[in-house]
Amino acid sequence: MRRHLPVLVTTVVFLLGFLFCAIQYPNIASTRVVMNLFTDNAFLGILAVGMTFVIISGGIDLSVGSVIAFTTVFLALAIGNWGLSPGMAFVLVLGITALFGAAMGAIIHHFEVPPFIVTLAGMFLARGVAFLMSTESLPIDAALYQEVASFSIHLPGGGRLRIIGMMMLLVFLLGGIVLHYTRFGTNVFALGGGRTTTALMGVRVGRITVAIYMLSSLLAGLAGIVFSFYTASGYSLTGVGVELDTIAAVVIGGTLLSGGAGTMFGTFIGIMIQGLIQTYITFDGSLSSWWIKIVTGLLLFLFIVLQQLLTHLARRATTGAGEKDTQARP
Amino acid sequence: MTVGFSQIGSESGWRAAETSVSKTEAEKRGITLKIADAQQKQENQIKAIRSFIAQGVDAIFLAPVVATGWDAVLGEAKDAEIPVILLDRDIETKDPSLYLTAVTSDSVHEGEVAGKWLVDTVAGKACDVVELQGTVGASVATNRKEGFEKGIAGADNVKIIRSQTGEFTRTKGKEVMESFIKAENGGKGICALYAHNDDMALGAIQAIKEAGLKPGTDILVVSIDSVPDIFKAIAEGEANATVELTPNMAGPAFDALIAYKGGTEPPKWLQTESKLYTKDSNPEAQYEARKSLGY
Amino acid sequence: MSIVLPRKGSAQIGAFILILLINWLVSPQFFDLRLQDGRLFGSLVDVFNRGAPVMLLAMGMVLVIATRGIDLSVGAVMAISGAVAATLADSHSIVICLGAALGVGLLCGLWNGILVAVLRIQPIVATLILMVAGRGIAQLITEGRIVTFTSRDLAWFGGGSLFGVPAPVVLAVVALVVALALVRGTALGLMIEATGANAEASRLAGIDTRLMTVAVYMWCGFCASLAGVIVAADILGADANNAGLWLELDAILAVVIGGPSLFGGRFSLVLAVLGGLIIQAMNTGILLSGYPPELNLVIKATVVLVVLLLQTPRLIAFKDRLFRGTR
Amino acid sequence: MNQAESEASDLLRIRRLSKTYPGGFRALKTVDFTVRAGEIHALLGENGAGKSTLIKTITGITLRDDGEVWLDGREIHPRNGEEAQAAGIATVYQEVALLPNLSVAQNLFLGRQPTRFGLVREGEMGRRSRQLLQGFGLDIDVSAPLGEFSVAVQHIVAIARAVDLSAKVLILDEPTASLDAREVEVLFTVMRQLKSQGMGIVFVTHFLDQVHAICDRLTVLRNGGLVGERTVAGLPRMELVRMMLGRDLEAVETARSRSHRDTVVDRGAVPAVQAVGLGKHGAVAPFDMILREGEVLGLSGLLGSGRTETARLIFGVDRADQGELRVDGTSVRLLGPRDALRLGFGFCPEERKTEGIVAELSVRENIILALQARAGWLRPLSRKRQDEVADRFIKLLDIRPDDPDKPIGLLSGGNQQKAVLARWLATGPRVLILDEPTRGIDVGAHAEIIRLIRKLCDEGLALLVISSEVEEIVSYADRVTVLRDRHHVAELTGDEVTEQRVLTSIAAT
Ligand SMILES: Nc1ncnc2c1ncn2[C@@H]1O[C@H](COP(=O)(O)OP(=O)(O)OP(=O)(O)O)[C@@H](O)[C@H]1O
Ligand SMILES: Nc1ncnc2c1ncn2[C@@H]1O[C@H](COP(=O)(O)OP(=O)(O)OP(=O)(O)O)[C@@H](O)[C@H]1O
Ligand SMILES: [Mg+2]
Ligand SMILES: [Mg+2]
Repeated sequence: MRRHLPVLVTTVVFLLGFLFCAIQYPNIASTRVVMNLFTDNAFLGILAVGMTFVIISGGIDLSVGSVIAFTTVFLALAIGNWGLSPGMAFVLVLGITALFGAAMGAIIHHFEVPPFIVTLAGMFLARGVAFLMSTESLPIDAALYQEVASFSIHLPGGGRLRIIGMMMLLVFLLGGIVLHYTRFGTNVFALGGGRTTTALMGVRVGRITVAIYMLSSLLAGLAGIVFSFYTASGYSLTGVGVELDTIAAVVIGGTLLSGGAGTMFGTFIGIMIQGLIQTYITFDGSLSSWWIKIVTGLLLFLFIVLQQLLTHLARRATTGAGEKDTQARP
Repeated sequence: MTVGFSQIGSESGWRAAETSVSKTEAEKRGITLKIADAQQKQENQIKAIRSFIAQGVDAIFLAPVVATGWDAVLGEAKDAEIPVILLDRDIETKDPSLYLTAVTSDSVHEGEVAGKWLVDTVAGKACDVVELQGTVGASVATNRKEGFEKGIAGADNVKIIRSQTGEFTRTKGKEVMESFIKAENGGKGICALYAHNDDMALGAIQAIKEAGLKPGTDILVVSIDSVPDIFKAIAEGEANATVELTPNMAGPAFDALIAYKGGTEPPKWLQTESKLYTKDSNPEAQYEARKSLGY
Repeated sequence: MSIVLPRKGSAQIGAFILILLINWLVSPQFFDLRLQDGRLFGSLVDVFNRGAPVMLLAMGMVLVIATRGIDLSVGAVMAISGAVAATLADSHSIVICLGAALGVGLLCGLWNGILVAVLRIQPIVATLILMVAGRGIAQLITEGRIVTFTSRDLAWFGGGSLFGVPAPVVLAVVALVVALALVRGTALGLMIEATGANAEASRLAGIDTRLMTVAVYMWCGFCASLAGVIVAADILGADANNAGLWLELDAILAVVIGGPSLFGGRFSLVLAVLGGLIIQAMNTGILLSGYPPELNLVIKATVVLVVLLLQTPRLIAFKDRLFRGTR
Repeated sequence: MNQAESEASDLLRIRRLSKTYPGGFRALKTVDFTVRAGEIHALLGENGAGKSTLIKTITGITLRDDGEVWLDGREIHPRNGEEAQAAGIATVYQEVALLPNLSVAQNLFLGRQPTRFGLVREGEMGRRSRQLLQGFGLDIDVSAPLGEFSVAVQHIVAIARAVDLSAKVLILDEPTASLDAREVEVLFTVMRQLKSQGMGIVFVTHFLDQVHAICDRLTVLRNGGLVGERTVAGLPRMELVRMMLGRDLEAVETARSRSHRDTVVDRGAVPAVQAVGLGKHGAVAPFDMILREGEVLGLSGLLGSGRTETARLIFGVDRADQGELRVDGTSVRLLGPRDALRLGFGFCPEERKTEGIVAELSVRENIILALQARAGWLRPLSRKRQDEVADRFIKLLDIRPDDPDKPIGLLSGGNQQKAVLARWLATGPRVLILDEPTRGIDVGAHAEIIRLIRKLCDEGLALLVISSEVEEIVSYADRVTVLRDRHHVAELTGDEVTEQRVLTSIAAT
C-alpha cells in the first residue's frame, strides 16, 4: 500500500480535479469530453510512455517534439511526393526514428555525455532536417488517413473513442507491461537507481541505454504518425515545446526526474491531469492569452500541492500504524 | 448570437491588436465573442473548435496556425451546421465547403508591394538588399519572401545578398542586423533592408544607428504590418515604408456572417487591402490612429 | 617539454577558441575592432555583448544545478522583469525602476526556492509552474504589446558602454565578480557544493540546506531579471511574448558545456559563463556565415555534439596519453 | 606439496597484479595472490592497504595496469561486472553494490529473474527470495524496496545474491563490518557449507577473531604490496598484527581497564544532557537517559533495535513527538541538526556513504564541514585554518593517504570513517554521539580510536556510543543501555557492565 501511494494520490488528485471541473461545467463529465481527452492527448500520451522509460532510467529525452515534426514532414513527403504507400512510409519512418534514438543512446553510453546535451543536439538535428525537407505545411492525402479519421467506437453519451485514442491506450498498456513485468523494465529501474551499481551487478548497461533511447524515439515516431492522423498534414514547426509538456506529465505522474522510481499508470494520470487543465481552460473560454498561462500555472500548482499534501497525510497515517515495525526481524 | 474565435495566441503586438479589435467589433454588433487562445498550438485550436461545437455556438472564427490539417475538425463543424470563417490566414483543403469564407490578406502580395516600392524608389540604381525573414517554416515568412522576390524580379539592379531569420522579434532583428552590417563591410555594402515584419525592422534600425549609419538614408528600410511604432520611425525618417496588414479581420467577417444569416452567400475570399505607407502618408496621424488599438 | 594547460576547463577554452577561429574563416573581418560612438564595435564584441544574457542566466543556473535542481523559469522571469522595467522607466527614477525589476526577479526566485526547499516539489515541475505562469504575468503587465520607453538611463543597460565596453558585458562581468566573491569569498560555495553532492550528509553536518536551496534560486532569479533588463534596454522596449523565450535551454546547455553534471556537486561559475560564450560564438558564426536559415539547427546540432565529444572522458584520456607520450 | 600439485588445486591465481590510479597513486604493486578450491582465504591489511582495489581489479571493475588473473586454469580478462560474473566470480563489494530503489527480490534476481512468456514471474521470484534469505535468518518483506532496510540487511541481501549466483569463487569484502554477532554466525555457517562444496572464498575483514574462526589461509597486503601468505592455524595473533602494521601494536589492550571511571565523573552535577520521556511514534518508545560529562554511555542491542533512532532524536535529526530534552538542566527544542551543533553536540552517523561523507568534496572540506557550518556562511575559515585543522586530524587519526585534497570518495572505507570522525572532533564538541564508530576500521586504528575516546572522556566530553561489538563497548563504557524492539529495556552500571550481562539483556525475551 505504501509503495503504491504516489500513484494512488495522483489518481485521487485527478479525480478531485475532475470533480471540481465537472461541478463548474457539468458538460465535462460526459463521455464526449473524456473521449476527447484521449483523442487530443494521444500523441502526448505515446510520447510520455517512452519518456517514462527514459526518465526512470535517470535520463531525459529532449528530442521527441522535433522527432514528431520530422516524422510528419517525412510522411507527407513520402506519401505525397515520393508515392510510397502509407504502410511503407510508416515502417520506414519508424525505422529511421528508432535508429536515430539508438544513435543517441550509443553516444550517451560510449562517450559518457549527459543525455541532456545529446538529446538537445538530437532536438536541433531532427527539426533542422525537417526544415531542410520542407518549410511548408504539407497536406497528407491518403485513403487510409480518411478511414482512420472517420473510424470510431461510439459510446453512450455522444463520446467517440477514435483510433488514435485506442492506440494511445494500447501503447500505455504495452508500455506498462514492459516496464513493470519484464526483465528489461527492471533493468530500466536499476539503471535509474545507479548506473555503476547496475553494471557491477552484471547488467549490460550499454545495451539497455541504447534500447531505452531507441524505444523513446520509436515511440516519438509513432506519436508523429498519430499526430499526422490527427491533422492529416506534415509541418516542420509541429511539436515545439512538446518535450517539456511530456516531461511535466511524466513527473506529475509521480516519476522521479532523478530516476529510479515511477509508474506507467502514474504517467497516464499525469497526461490526463494536463489534458484536464487544458479542457477546463477551453471550457471557460473567456480567458485572455495571458490569463490562460497564469491559470494553467496556478492549476498546475494546485494539483501538485494537493498531491504533496495528500502524500504527506497518507504517509503519516501509514507510519503511524507502525508499518516499519512489521518489517522487523522475528 | 455567439461566435467562437480560435485565436493562435499572443506572439506579437499585431496579434494582440487583432484580438482586441475583434472584441470591439463584436461589441459594436452586440455579438458574444468567445475567444480561445491556442498558445501557438494547432492541437489546441482543434480542441477549441471541438469544444465550440460541443457548446453549440452560432459560428466559428478560425485564425489557423498552419495551413493544413483542418479537414477532420472542420468536417465536424460542417456536420453540426456551424459556419466557419477563416481569419488572417488561409487553409489548404480540397473541400472548400468546409468554410464559409476567408478574410485574409494576401501575404505574397504584401511582399510584392514592398518589393515594388523598393524597385521604384531606387530607380535603377544598384541596390543590395538584406532580408530579415520571419520564423523559419511560418507560412507568412515563406510568402512574404516569395512576394518580395516577385516584386523585385524585373529589376536586375536590386538583389538580395543576405537573408537570415529574425524570428519576427525585435531582439533577433537587431542581433541579425548587427551581423549583417559586420559581414557587409560595416554596412557600407547594404543599400536596403527588407524585414518580414515591423518589429524586426525596428530592432534592425537600432542596430544600424549603433553602427554609426543613418537608417532610412544610408540604408533604406521597408517592412510589413504597419504597427504604430513603425510610423514613429517613418516620421523621424528612420524607416521608409511599411505595408499594412490590418488587424481588423473580424469586422468584415462579422459583416459576412450577418449577411449569411440573412441569406446572402458571401464570396469565398474577402481580401483585405495591403496598403503601402511612406513618409508621405502622414505617419504622425497614422500613429495616433493606431496607438490605442492594442498593439 | 610539456604544454601546461589547466586540466579543468581546457576543453571548453579549446572549443571556444576553435569556434572563434572557424568564425574567422567564415567571416574574415571577425576579429576587426573599432570604436564607434565611444563603444567598441566588431563581431567579437557582439559575441560578448549578445552573449551577456545567456552568460548571466548560466551564472544563476549553475548554482541551481549544483544543488541538483534546475530552473526552467528563467526565460519567463526575464520577460517579467523586462516588462516591469519598461513600464516604470518613463514614469519613475532609474533606481526605483531597476529596484523593482530586480526585486521581482528575487521574488520569483524566492517562490521557486520555497516550492523546492519547503514544499519539496521536484525542481523541474516547481519551476515549470513559473515558466508557464510567469510569461502570462509578463504579458499581463504589457497587455501583450511591446511596451516601449525612452528613458536614457534604462537604455544604458542595453546600448551604453563603460570605457568602450558595452554595458551588458560590463554588467555580466560585474555579476560574475560579485558571484565569485559571494561564493568563493564566503563559505557559500562549499555549502552549496556539499548540499548538492549529498544533501543528507550536509544537513547532518549542520548546514542549512534549505537556506542554501532557497538562496540559489533567488540568485538565479536575480540573474535572470538582470538579463531581462538588459534585453529590454537593448530594444528600448519590453517584448513579453518573446523575451527570453526558450532561453532556459540555452542556459542549461551553457552550464552543461561548462562541465558540471546535472546531478549536483562541484561547479564552476567561470566555466558556465564560458559555456554561454561558446553558444553565442556559435550563433554569431551562423549569422555571419550567410547560410540559409534552414541550416541553422543542423549546424547547431553538429557544433554542440563536437564540443561535447571534445570533453568526453574517453577523448580526454586519449589526449592525456598523447601528451604523456610526448613528455 | 610440490609445485605442480599446488598449482593444480589453485582455483584463482593472481600474478604480478599492478594498479596505479589516475593521479599517480600506486595502489597495487605486483601482487601475487592465490585461492584454492574449498578454502576460505582471508585478505588482510590496514585501511588503504589495497584490499578493495585488489578485488576490483580482479573483477575488472577497475582495469588493471599489469598482471594476470587465472581462474580454473584459464586466463581471464573481465572488463566489467557482467564478464566477471560470467567467468564464475561472484563478489560482494565493500560499499553495498545493490539498488536501493528496487525491491529486495529484484535485487536478488536482477538479470536472471524467472520468466514465463517474457514476463517476470513475481510470485516465483518472491518465493525463491524468501527461501534464500531464510537461509540467512532473514525474514523480511522481499517486495519492499531495499533502501527501506538498514545497511546490515542490505549487506546480507548482497551476500545472499552473490552466494546464489553459484560461482566458483566468492569474494566478500568486509561482509561482517555491519553485522552483529548472531548474523556473523549465520554467515559463517553458509560459508562453511559453500566451502565444503568446493567453492573458493576470499574473505576480507578487520576482525582477527573471525580470521581464526573460519579461515584456512591468509594473505596480507601493506601499502599496496604483498607482505606474505600464511596458513592460519598456528599463526600467533601478534605475528599477524605485525605483518599487517609492519610494527608491534603496543598493548592492543582491549583489557577492561575502566579504572579511570569514578575518578572523573561527578554524579551530583546537573547532567550535560538529559532525556525525559523522549520518544517518537513508530521510531523509539519514550525513554529516559542521562549523559554526563566525562562519561561514556554505550547503547547496545541487535540490529534494528532502535539505537540509531535514539541517537537521531537526541541530535535533532528526527523531531521527537513526545517528552523533552534538557541540556544543562534547561529544556531545549531541537528543530534540526543545526540546533544540536550550536549546543555543542556532534554526531557521526552510521551510514557512512549516504549520511557521512560528501564523496565529491576533498578530505579537507569534509573534515572542516561541521566547523564551517557552525561558523556560518559569512565567516569562511581561511585556507590556512582549514589546512591546519585537516592536517592535525589527518595526523591524529592517521588518515591515509595524507593528501587533504583528494576527494574523500576515493579513500578506502576505513579512512573515510576516520575523516567523518575527524569532522566532529574538529568542532570540539561537549557531547558526541558515535554510531558504529569503528566499523570497517583496522586493528591499529581501532585501538587508536578507542584510546582517543577514552582521552576525550577524560577531558570532560560526554559520549554516547553505539556499537554492535559488545566486547568493544564494555571496554570503555561506564554505563550501557540495552535496547530491544525499540524500547530501552535495561541499563547496566558499574560492575554490571560485562559482556555477559549485556548479552543476556539483549537476548532476554
Ligand atoms: N579511484 C581512486 N582514485 C585514486 N585513489 C584511489 C581510488 N580508489 C582507491 N584509491 C586509493 O587506493 C588505496 C587503496 O584503497 P582500497 O580501497 O583498496 O583500501 P582497502 O585496503 O580496501 O582499505 P579499507 O580497509 O579501508 O577498506 C587508498 O589509499 C585509496 O585512497
Ligand atoms: N536485521 C534486520 N532485519 C529486518 N529489519 C531490520 C534489520 N535491521 C534493521 N532493520 C530495519 O531497518 C531500519 C533501521 O534500523 P535502525 O538503524 O534503527 O536499527 P539500529 O538499532 O540502529 O541498528 P544498527 O544501528 O545496529 O543498524 C529499521 O526500520 C529496522 O526495522
Ligand atoms: Mg576496502
Ligand atoms: Mg543503526
